[in-house]
Amino acid sequence: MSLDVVRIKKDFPLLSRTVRDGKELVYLDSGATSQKPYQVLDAERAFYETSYAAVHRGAHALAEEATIHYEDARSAIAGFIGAAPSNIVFTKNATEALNLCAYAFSNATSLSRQGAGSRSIDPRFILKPSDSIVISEMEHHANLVPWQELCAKTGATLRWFSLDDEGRLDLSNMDTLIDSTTKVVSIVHQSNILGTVNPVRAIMDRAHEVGAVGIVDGCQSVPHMPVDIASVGADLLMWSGHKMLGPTGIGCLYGTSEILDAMPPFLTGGSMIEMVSIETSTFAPAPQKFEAGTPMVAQAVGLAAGVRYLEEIGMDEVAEHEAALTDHTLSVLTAIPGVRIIGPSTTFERGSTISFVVDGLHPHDVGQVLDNLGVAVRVGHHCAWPTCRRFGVPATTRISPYIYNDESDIDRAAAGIIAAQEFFGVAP
Amino acid sequence: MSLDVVRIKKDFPLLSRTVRDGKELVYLDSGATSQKPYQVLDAERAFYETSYAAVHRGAHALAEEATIHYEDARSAIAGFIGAAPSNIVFTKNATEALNLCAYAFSNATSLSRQGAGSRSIDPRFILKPSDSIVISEMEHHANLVPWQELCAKTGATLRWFSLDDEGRLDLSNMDTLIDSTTKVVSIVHQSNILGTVNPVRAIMDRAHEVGAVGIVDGCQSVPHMPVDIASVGADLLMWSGHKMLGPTGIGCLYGTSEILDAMPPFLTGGSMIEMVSIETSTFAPAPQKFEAGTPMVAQAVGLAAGVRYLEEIGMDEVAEHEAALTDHTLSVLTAIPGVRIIGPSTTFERGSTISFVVDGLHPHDVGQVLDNLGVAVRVGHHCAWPTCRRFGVPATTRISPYIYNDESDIDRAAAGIIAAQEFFGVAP
Amino acid sequence: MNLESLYQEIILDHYKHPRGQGLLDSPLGSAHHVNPTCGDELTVQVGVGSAGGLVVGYEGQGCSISQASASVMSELVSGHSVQDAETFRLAFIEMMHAKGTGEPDEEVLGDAVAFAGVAKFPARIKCALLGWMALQDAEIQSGLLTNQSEEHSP
Amino acid sequence: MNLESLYQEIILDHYKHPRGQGLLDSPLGSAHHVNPTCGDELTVQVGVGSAGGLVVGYEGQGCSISQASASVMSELVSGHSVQDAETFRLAFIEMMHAKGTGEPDEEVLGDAVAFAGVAKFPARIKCALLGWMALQDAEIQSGLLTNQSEEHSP
Ligand SMILES: Cc1ncc(COP(=O)(O)O)c(C=O)c1O
Ligand SMILES: Cc1ncc(COP(=O)(O)O)c(C=O)c1O
Repeated sequence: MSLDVVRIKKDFPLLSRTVRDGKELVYLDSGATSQKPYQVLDAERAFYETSYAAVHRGAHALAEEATIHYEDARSAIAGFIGAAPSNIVFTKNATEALNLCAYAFSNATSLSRQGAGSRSIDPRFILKPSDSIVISEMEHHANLVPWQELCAKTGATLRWFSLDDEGRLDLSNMDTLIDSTTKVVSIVHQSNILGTVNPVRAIMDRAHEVGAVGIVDGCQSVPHMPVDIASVGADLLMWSGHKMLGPTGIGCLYGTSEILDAMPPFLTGGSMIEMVSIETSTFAPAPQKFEAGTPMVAQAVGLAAGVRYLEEIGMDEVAEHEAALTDHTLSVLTAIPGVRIIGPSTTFERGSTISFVVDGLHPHDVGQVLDNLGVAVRVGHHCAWPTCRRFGVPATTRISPYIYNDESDIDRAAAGIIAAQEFFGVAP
Repeated sequence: MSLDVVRIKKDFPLLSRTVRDGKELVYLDSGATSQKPYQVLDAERAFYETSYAAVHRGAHALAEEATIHYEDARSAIAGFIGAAPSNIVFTKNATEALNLCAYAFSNATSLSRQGAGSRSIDPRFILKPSDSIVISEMEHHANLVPWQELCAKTGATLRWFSLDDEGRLDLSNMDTLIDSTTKVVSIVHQSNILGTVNPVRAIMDRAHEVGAVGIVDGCQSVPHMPVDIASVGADLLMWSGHKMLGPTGIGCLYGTSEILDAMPPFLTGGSMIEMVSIETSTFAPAPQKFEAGTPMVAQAVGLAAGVRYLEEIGMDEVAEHEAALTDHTLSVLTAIPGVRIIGPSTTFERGSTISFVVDGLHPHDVGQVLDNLGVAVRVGHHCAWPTCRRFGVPATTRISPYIYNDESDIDRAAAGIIAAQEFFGVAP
Repeated sequence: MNLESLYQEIILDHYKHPRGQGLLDSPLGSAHHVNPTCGDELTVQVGVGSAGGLVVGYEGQGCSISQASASVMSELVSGHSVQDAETFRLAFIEMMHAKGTGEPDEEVLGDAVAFAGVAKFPARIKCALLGWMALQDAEIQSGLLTNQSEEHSP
Repeated sequence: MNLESLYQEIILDHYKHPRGQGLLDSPLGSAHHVNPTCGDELTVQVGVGSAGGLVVGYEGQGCSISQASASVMSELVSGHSVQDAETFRLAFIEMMHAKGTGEPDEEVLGDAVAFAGVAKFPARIKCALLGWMALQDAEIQSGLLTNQSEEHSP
């Protein structure tokens, strides 16, 4: 493995702690959220201690400094995916970013039904009952429930790509699924439960063929592989800071200038306006248009430090490291009798989040035995309940490593699974 | 003055820095955002370093600890205004909380127009073109633009209390302004530009008489005075963490159990659901219903430390300290020829944010001279543009002190104003 | 805190050999509950037997704790009055929130005291309560229990 | 960084004695710009004089920087061609983004070089640019300038 995991681990204060009466911690739940290196914590704290003030409003020295820090953070984060700063909107998490997208459609539809007055509403965002929205059966609830709500508000129909037994999208009917009625196609880049990496470029291209807005949920791709926004081909792409070494409370939305201009605002209030009278208002250009209220300034500064940390390692190296770990995990897991992988069984177009079930054991019980040995994994439906239903399981156990994990961590998880089988007397 | 400002100041690392070539910093912009004591920074950092994980989802030891920290923070913050933890929803800022309220109405209206299916939509949230929404002429844009947008989406009419020359609400027409057509009354507790403290109880009572939902914007009251939610009488009240020693990226929404149950969700996705299939979902009870996605966990922990810091001082003492500072500020400002206060001229029912204009000088220029002397104040329309229009000024200069300021800080600001008059040759 | 303190022998036994599983022919009330964090599902049904005591049926899927707890619940409650069932339920809830302190009343709870250790694992408390909460809803649905006596489960 | 580096004599002079203030009788194009942070407002109008050069009028309220900058702009641009005005505008924008480094071209900018110090006060850059941006819009509106040549102001 090319990463110096021992050295990297030293940057993460939490990873040196013990759990459950002195057991060394093995953290394999980075698909849910990552731990933070001191470089991120230091950057955030230094900002509060030296340059903190309200941004984009004040004219005093501190306010100027704070604004520079905030906008420099935006540039660094934009650069990470090859975007321009003005194409990045900060949200509180990826879920808010996905809702921002869905609300562009419901707001445009309501405004136009009411008669929008002098405001011009881009017709691409106005939905009719005959319109359709296309997602997939492997979406996180964050890329599912907002679209269900949008359909309930507008009468549009939700459609989805189904999955094959390996956990890959069935693309055979793409051209009928995405048709002239389709206004939005929103697809996860890498599944947070199956690990599948989807051919998003082809799907975005098809979306554009029919004039639909193309959205990619990058929550599990941006932290784990080099993502170049130009080659993804999405109009909108979002991800969360907390899964890529950053603080909680910050998410990022990339949008093309064209689409951000066309979208009506979502949250309204201070800092996103151009002119305000008590009767009516006009709005600032993006990204400001989408950043109402006091933003997550310190969190942006922290996330920028996280981005720099990852760039110093190199995203190619991160991806390579994870591919090697995935390979190792798949082989040790499949070597345990009674363990079944839910998701692709090879490293081909798959990431490092690996779900599995153990015959005769409920994931909660597997997780509990692992936890008792100091191994932190996630159990449950991983906010992808429809995916669980597709595979006929109520839940799975999920291992999701990151840059601070190595093969020995995986081996401890594997030993824990065997211990669970023994404890419950279900070893085949 | 009862507060030991010298001791308090030592807790705020930033306040010991200098600006503009070695000038001692006088920070008088707490109405925009407050500085942070090391107790808050320490609490947040310690959380990341020892107990960080995803909350409400994981079953491992770290996830349990993180969840306990998060929910303990909610309890501490709820207790600060005398509320129960389940009545507090965390948002990214107060602006999001106000939008959450406004979207309850637009979502309910869209869902019911579309035919809500099996979902029951509380009729209080369904708006018709004959309905009205009541605010005031002293609202922050965050409590104005979301209601303008709601009116544009539903056809409802926006009404407002006007202001007298002292900057107080004209309540003489309250019973006709708030009438049987009124569905929402949303009023600021303490104005962020005028400093006026409004008789919110009487206004909320009138709102309830006509069956309207009563909302109070507590952004400038909760950080500065004891606020007991029961005596405010609001159905919903929100404020921001960053103005009361807390981190950026967290706001709080209080709602009665009854109203939170009745409101449809706003952001949807993970952690706010009960059951999800690919076709339809049901939602968890509040507060979870309103907290989609990974929440601002570290920020909640930080804000709870801020709340404890303020409680140790005592909110009565904070209010008393600010009243004394207000008194002092009003007298030194009115003693300068050419200075005019915009807002109440006495401490009676007014807080410590004090706006003024200087004859012959634009606020930007006043602020620049003050900044050059190390004094940080806010200049502009303070996101209350209609209020500025009401007083016939494009902008004001605003002094807004907090617990770490004393009379000498005010005196330095006053000296700066005189210096500005001299620099521009406009001293009367 | 070790595994055995959570997974008592009695719990594992009820998990492997659940008592009283199955639905009723003509229930008076029925409730379907889920644990939204893990997707566990449980249906609990109630009726009144010839001797006037409660009859309880259940069916579902879930982890050892939720399955065993439903089994113990059905065994404990069956044949008892609605009032007794309330006493058991409240005692069980109290035990769950005791954070492992306090001595649960074996007189009242019988086999259910085996779940005392669950209180030390916050993420599992919901699992242990699933059957009890569904029981309450089924009783309310049947009209045997009125809504007033509903307890708030945090 | 001192006050004088921002408020050059020339700036204060233009602020107190603005040149060419007032609106045109029959403008070819007109643009109203605001600075959303402070509420400053400015209307700039353009026309073409008998000699073929630009005629500029303006009216508004604002701080010393925005008012003086509009005054200097009108003086500099009036009587010149649209192409010349573009040269001035681009040079002015470049100076604003130079963060106080680089030597502004006095040949081109004349009195406007006095605004070089503004570049060191990011919050005031918008004030100094207000008139220039409104000029550009007024020119586009009048058809004298085509949209393509529009420059993005960060
Ligand atoms: C009265 C009032 N309401 C609302 C807000 C908006 O708060 P935030 O920017 O934290 O969302 C503020 C502060 O800017 C305020 O002072
Ligand atoms: C694929 C995917 N989409 C969306 C989300 C939602 O992210 P967040 O909870 O940070 O809003 C997650 C993570 O939980 C995810 O893995």
